[in-house]
Amino acid sequence: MSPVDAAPPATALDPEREARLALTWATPPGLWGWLTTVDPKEIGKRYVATGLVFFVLGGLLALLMRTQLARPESGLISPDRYNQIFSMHGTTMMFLFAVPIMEAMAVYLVPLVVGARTMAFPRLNAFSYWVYLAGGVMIYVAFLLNIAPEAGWTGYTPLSGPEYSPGKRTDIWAQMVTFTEVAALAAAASTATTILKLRAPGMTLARMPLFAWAMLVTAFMIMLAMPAVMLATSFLISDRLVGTHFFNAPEGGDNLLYQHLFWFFGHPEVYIIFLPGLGMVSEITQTFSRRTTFGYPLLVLALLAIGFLAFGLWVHHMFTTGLPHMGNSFYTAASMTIALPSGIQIFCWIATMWDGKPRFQTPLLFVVGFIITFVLGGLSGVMLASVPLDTQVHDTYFVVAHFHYVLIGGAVFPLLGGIFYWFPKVFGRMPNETAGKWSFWLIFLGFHVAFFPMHLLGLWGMPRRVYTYPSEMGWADMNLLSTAGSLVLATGVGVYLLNLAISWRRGRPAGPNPWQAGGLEWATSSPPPPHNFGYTPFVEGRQPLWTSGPHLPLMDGLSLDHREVLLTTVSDAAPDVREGSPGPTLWPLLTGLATTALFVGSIFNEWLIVWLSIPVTLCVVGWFWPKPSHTSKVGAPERTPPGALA
Amino acid sequence: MSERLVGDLSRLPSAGFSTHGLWFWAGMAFILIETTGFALAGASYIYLMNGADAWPLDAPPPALGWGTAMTALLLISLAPTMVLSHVARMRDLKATRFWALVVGVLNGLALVIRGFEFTSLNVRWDQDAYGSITWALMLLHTLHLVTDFIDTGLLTVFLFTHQVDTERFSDVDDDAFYWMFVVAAWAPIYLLVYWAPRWLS
Amino acid sequence: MVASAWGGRMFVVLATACCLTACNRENRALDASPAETGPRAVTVSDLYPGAPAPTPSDPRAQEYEGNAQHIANGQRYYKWFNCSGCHFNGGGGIGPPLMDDKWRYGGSIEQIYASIVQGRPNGMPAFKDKIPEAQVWEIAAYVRSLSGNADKLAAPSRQDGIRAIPPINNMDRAPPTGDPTPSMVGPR
Amino acid sequence: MNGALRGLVLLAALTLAACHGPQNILDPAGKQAQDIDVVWRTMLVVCGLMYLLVMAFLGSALWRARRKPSDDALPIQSRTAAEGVLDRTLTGWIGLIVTGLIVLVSVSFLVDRSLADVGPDPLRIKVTANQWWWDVEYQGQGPSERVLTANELRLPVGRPAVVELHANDVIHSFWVPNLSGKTDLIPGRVNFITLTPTRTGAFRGQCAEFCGLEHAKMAFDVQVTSPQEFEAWRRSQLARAADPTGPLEIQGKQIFNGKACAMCHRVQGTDAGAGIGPDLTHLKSRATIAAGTLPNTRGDLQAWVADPQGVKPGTTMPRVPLTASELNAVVAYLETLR
Repeated sequence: MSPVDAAPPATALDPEREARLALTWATPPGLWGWLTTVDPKEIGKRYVATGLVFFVLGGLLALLMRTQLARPESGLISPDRYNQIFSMHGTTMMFLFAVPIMEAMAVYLVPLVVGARTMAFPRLNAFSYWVYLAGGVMIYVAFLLNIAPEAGWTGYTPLSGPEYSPGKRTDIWAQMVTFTEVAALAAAASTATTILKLRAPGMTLARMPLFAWAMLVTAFMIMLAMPAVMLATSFLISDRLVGTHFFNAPEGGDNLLYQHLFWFFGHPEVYIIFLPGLGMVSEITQTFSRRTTFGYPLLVLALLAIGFLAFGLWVHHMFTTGLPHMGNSFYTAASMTIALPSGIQIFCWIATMWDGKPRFQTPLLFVVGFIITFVLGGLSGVMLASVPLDTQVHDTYFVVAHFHYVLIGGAVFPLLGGIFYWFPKVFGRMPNETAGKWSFWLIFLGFHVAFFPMHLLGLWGMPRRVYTYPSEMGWADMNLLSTAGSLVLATGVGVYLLNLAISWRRGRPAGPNPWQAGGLEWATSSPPPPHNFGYTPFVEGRQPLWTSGPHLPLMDGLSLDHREVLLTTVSDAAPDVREGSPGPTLWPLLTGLATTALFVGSIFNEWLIVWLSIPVTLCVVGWFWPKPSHTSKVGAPERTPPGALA
Repeated sequence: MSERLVGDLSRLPSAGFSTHGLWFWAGMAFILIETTGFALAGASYIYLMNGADAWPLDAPPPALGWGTAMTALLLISLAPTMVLSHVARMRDLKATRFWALVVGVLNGLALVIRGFEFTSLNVRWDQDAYGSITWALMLLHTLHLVTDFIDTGLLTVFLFTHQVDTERFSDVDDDAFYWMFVVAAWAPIYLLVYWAPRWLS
Repeated sequence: MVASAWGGRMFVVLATACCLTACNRENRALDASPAETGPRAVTVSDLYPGAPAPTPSDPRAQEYEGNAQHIANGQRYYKWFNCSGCHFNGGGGIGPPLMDDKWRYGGSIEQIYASIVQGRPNGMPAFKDKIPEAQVWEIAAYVRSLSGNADKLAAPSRQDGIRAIPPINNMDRAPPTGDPTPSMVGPR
Repeated sequence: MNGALRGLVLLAALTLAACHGPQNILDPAGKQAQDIDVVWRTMLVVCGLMYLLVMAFLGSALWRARRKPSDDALPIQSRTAAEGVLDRTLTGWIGLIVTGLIVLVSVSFLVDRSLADVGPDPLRIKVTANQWWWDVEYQGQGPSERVLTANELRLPVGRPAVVELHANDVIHSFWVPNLSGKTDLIPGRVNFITLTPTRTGAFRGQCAEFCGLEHAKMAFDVQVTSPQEFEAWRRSQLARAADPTGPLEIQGKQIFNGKACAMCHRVQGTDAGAGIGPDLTHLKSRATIAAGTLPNTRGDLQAWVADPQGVKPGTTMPRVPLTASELNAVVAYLETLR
C-alpha cells in the first residue's frame, strides 16, 4: 500500500462526532426524503441517471435514423416521422443530455472537489432538477403523442414559424428549451457561487483543481449564453401564439435575427458541453499519469481563452446566409484562433502522460480515445471556419461528422471516462475493469466506423437532415458502413452501462481513494457521508492528498448540530463567514411543479401566464419565508459582520 | 489518530454583508443573466431598426409623458434606496423599516405608471416588428419591476413581523442593490423605446 | 414503489386523455385523400340563403375542422387559388366578408364546403373538379377559422406576409348566425 | 489509433482519387469550386500534418509508458528533468500552430476574395425556391426574352452566371457542389451566387438547408453545354407550347385545363396560366421531374401524376382524382410539351 493510500479519510476520525454530523445533514428516509432532499449528492446522482436515460433515448433515435439510411430509398420511416426523430435526437442530446449531465456532474462533484459540505444554493439545485425532469418528460410525452418538434434542434424560422409549423409541435419544443434553460441557469448560479465562495480554506484560485476551473468557466458561459436562446425561443413562441412579427420579413421582422440569437447561444453551447469534459480529462490524466498536470497555468488560461473566444464565433454558423464578405473573414480568423488554446491543452495532456508513469486503466483509455478523436474533430472544425470551404461542406454530412467528433470525442468520451473514474467515490464500489476496457474499445471503434465515413459522404455531396437518398448517388455503401458502426457503438454503450449497473451492487469495495488520486474528493469515505467532510480540510497545494502526504491538515469549528457552511474569500480562500444552509424542503419541488404548469399552460393560452404566475409566486414566497435564523440557532457572537459599513 | 488540526472556525461571524454573504452572489448571478437578456433584447431592437426603411415602421412614436414620468420616478427612487442600503448595513431596524416602506411604495407607484405607459405606446405587438420589439422590451422590464415589487414587499412585511437579525439586514441590502439594477436597466430601454423612434425616424 | 405505480397509472390516464383531445388536432394526414364521393350530405335543397344549419354532418367534417395541419394547408390554398381576389383576406370586398358572424349560406364546415364546390349566385364560382375535395375541405376549415370558430389550439396565428388580419387564434369567436334576410344576398 | 491513421490514409487516397459524380465537392467543374478545392487541399495537407504530429507525440508517450517500471511510488510533483525539453517543444508547437493558422487564414481570405469576383458579361438567372421545387427564370431583354423553367439550370460553359436567389416560403439553400459552394435563399432577402462552369456535363444540385417534409427530394439538374447549344436551348424555350394534334392529346389538354392541373401550373400559349407549381411549357425537355426525384420518362410521369403523394409524401401537389383513361390522356398531352 502506497503512502498516499494511507492518508486517513477526514471523516473516519471520531465516530460519535461523525454520527452527529450525519444526523444533521441526512436526507429523511423514504419517499418524503426523496422528494424533499437538498443534498447535492442525492440530486447529482439522479440528475446524472436522468441524463443517461435521455442519452440512451437519444441514441435509440439515432439508431432509428441509421436504420432508415442504411440503404437508399428506404421506406421504413415516413418523412414526417423522420423529421421528428432527428429533431428529437438533436434536442435530446443537446438540451436534455449534454448540458444537464455536465451540470449534474458538477452538482455531485463540485462540493467534494472544493472541500465543501454542500452547494451554495442546494434548494436551487433541487429546483433545477425538477424543472429539467418536467421539460424532458413533457417533450417525450409529446413525441409519443405525435406532437414532437419537426424543425430540427435549431428550429429555424420561418420553418418553425406559425405558418409552416402548424399545431403545437414547435411550441412544445420552444417551451422545452425554456425548461432546460431555467434548469441550467439555476444550476450554473449555484455552481459558480460554490466554486467562488465555498472552497476549502487555503484553496486559492491558483490551487483550484482544473475540474473546478472548467466548471467555473462553464457556469459563467451558461449565464451569458443561455439568455440568447431564451430570447430567441420567446420571440418564436410569441410569433406563434400572439402574432408578433419578429421573424416576419414583410412586416419588418428578420429571419436572420433568429439565427443570430440562436447561434449567439448555440456556439458557446458547444464549449459549455465540452469544457467540463476538458476538466475531467485533466483530472483523469493527472491521476493515472502519476504526475501533476504539465502546464497548469496554461491550461487555466486556455480554458478562459476558449470561454472568451466562444462568444465571438457564432457567425461561422451563418456563412452561407449571404452576410458581407469582410465580416465573414473576421469570423474565420476568430474561429481558427480557438485552435491555439485547444492545441496547447492537447499538448499539456500528452506531455503529462509522456513525462509521467501512466497506468492505462479505463478512464485513461477514454482520455486517449478523446485525444485521437477530438483532435480530428478540431481540425475539421478549422476547415469549417474557412468561409469558402464552409460554403461547400456546410449542412452536409461532413458537418455531421465534424460535430459528432467534437461532441462525442470531446465531451462524451471524457464524460464516460469521468463517470468511470468517480463511480467508486459515488457508490463505494469498483466498476469492472475488463468490462470497462471492452466497452471502451467497442465505443471507440464503433464511433469511428460510424462517423468517419460521414466526412466522405459530405464531400460526395450528401446533405444532412435528409430522410432518404437516391440509389444512383453512390452513397449507399458508406451509409451502410456507418450504420454498422453505430450498432457497434451502441453495443459498447450497452456494455458500459451494464458494467455500471452490475458494479453498483456487486463491485469490489473501493475504499476512500482507489486510484490514489490527489484531489480533495478522495479524502472522504466512498460513498461520502451526508456532510461530505467531518472536518474542514485545509489545502496546501494543487493536489492536497499528494502534497500534504498522509496528514491532511484540518480545521474544526463548524456547527455539528446545524447545517452550516464555511464561506471563504474569492481569490485567497481565507475563512470569512459561517453561514446556515437549508435543510430538506418540499418547496423546490412545488415551485418546480408550479413553474411546469406555467410553462406548459402558456403554450395553450397566453393568459395562463398571468394566472399561473400566482402559484409560482406563492411557492417562491413559501420557499423564502423566514425560518428561525441561523444566527439565533448557533448563537454566534453578534460582532460587526464583514461588509457592514460603519 | 494523526489528525492535524490547524485552525478553529467557530469564532467566525455567522453572517456577512455584500460579497461576504451567499445571497449577494445569487443576486449577482441573476443580474448577470438579466443584463445579458436586456443587452440582447436591446441589440435585437437595434438590429431590426437598422434593417428597416423607416422607424417606427408604421406608427407614431410612443407618447413621451408616462415614460418620462417613469424615468423621473426611478431616478428619484435611487436616493431612498441608497439610504436603505446604508441603514441596513448599520443594522438600524427603525430606519430600515421606514426606508424599506418608502422604496416599496415607490416601486408600487412605478407599476401603476407602467400600466399607463402601455396605453401610450401607440402600437400593438401584433402590428409589425417595431411593435413586437417595443412591447418585448417593455415587458422584459416590467417583469423585473414586478419581481422586485414582490421581493421588496415581502421583505418589508418580514421587517415588521419577524425577528430581524444580520441575515435579514443583509437581504434588505441585497434587495436595494437589485432595485438599483432595475433602475439602471431602464435607462437604455427608455432611450430605445422613447427616443430612438424620434431621433432616428 | 406504490407511489411510482400510482404515478405510472396516472400518467397512462393523462396520456390517454391528451391523446384523445390532441389526436385530431395534431394529426398529420400527409396523404390527404378521404373517400372522394362528392358532397354527400349537402343537398342543394337546404341551401337557400338564411337557412339555419340543419345540414346533417358529414363524417369528414370532424377530420378537417379542428386539425392544425388542414387549416394551415387551407390557408395556403386560400392564397394560392386567389380567394383573396374577391374576399380579400377575409374582410370582404367583391365577395362577402368571411370574418364576421354573417353566413348567408350557412357557417358550418359542410355548408362552406358546399359553397365552394357548388358556387353561389352573384359571382361565387363553382370549384367542383377544379380543386380536389380534400383541398376544398381544407379551405373550408380555414375559412371557418377566419371568424374565430376553429379550435383556438389548432388555428394559426399570423401568416408570413403583410399583416392583413389579426392573429386568427386570438380572435373573438363569432358564432355563425346565418343571415335572416334573404334580400341581403348579393354584393353590398 | 492505428485505425484512425489508416482512416486518414484512406481519406487522403480517396480524395486524391477524386471520384467523379454529378454532386461531388471533390470533382470541381467550375471556377468557384476549383478555387475552393485549393482551400480544401491546403487544409488537408496542413491539418493532416498537424494531426500526424499530435499522434506521433501521443504515440511516443504511450511507447515510453511501456518501458517504465510500473511502480506505485509517490506521484511526481516537483519539476522533472524533462520539463525543460517539454517547455521548448511547447513553444515550438505554439509557433507551428500560429504559422499554420496564418497560412490557412490567408489562403481562405484570398479565395474568398476571388469568389466575390464575378467576371465579365454574366448571364442573369433568378431562382426562387419553394417547398419543394425550384422556379427558374432567365432574365433576357424584356418580357419576350424571358425563359421560365423549373428544377433545371442550363449554363453555357465558360461564361459566369449570376444567380439571384429568392425564397417563397421557408429558408432553402442553393448548392451545386461541382460548380460552387452553397448560398441560402431566405424569405425577405435576396442573395446572389456566381457560377462559372469550366467543363460541360450534367451535374446535380440539391437543397442544403432543412426545409420541411420533402427536403430530401428537392434537387435540380444542371446541364452545362457549349454556348451554341445553350443558345439553341434558350430559343427553343422561348417558344410557346405547340397545340397537340392527336385526339388523345387534345382530350388530355382539355382535362388538364378543366381539372385541378391548371389551377397551379402554367403552359404558355394555353389557358393554363397559374404560377403556383412549376412551369410545364417545355416539360419534356428536362431530364427529371418532381424536383430531381424521378427520371422524365412516360412511365414515371404517369406514376407521378397518378399519385404524387406516393412518390413524395407531403408534397404540395395533390392527388387529383382521374380515371385511368383521363390519366392516360393527360400524360399523353404532357408528353407533347417539348
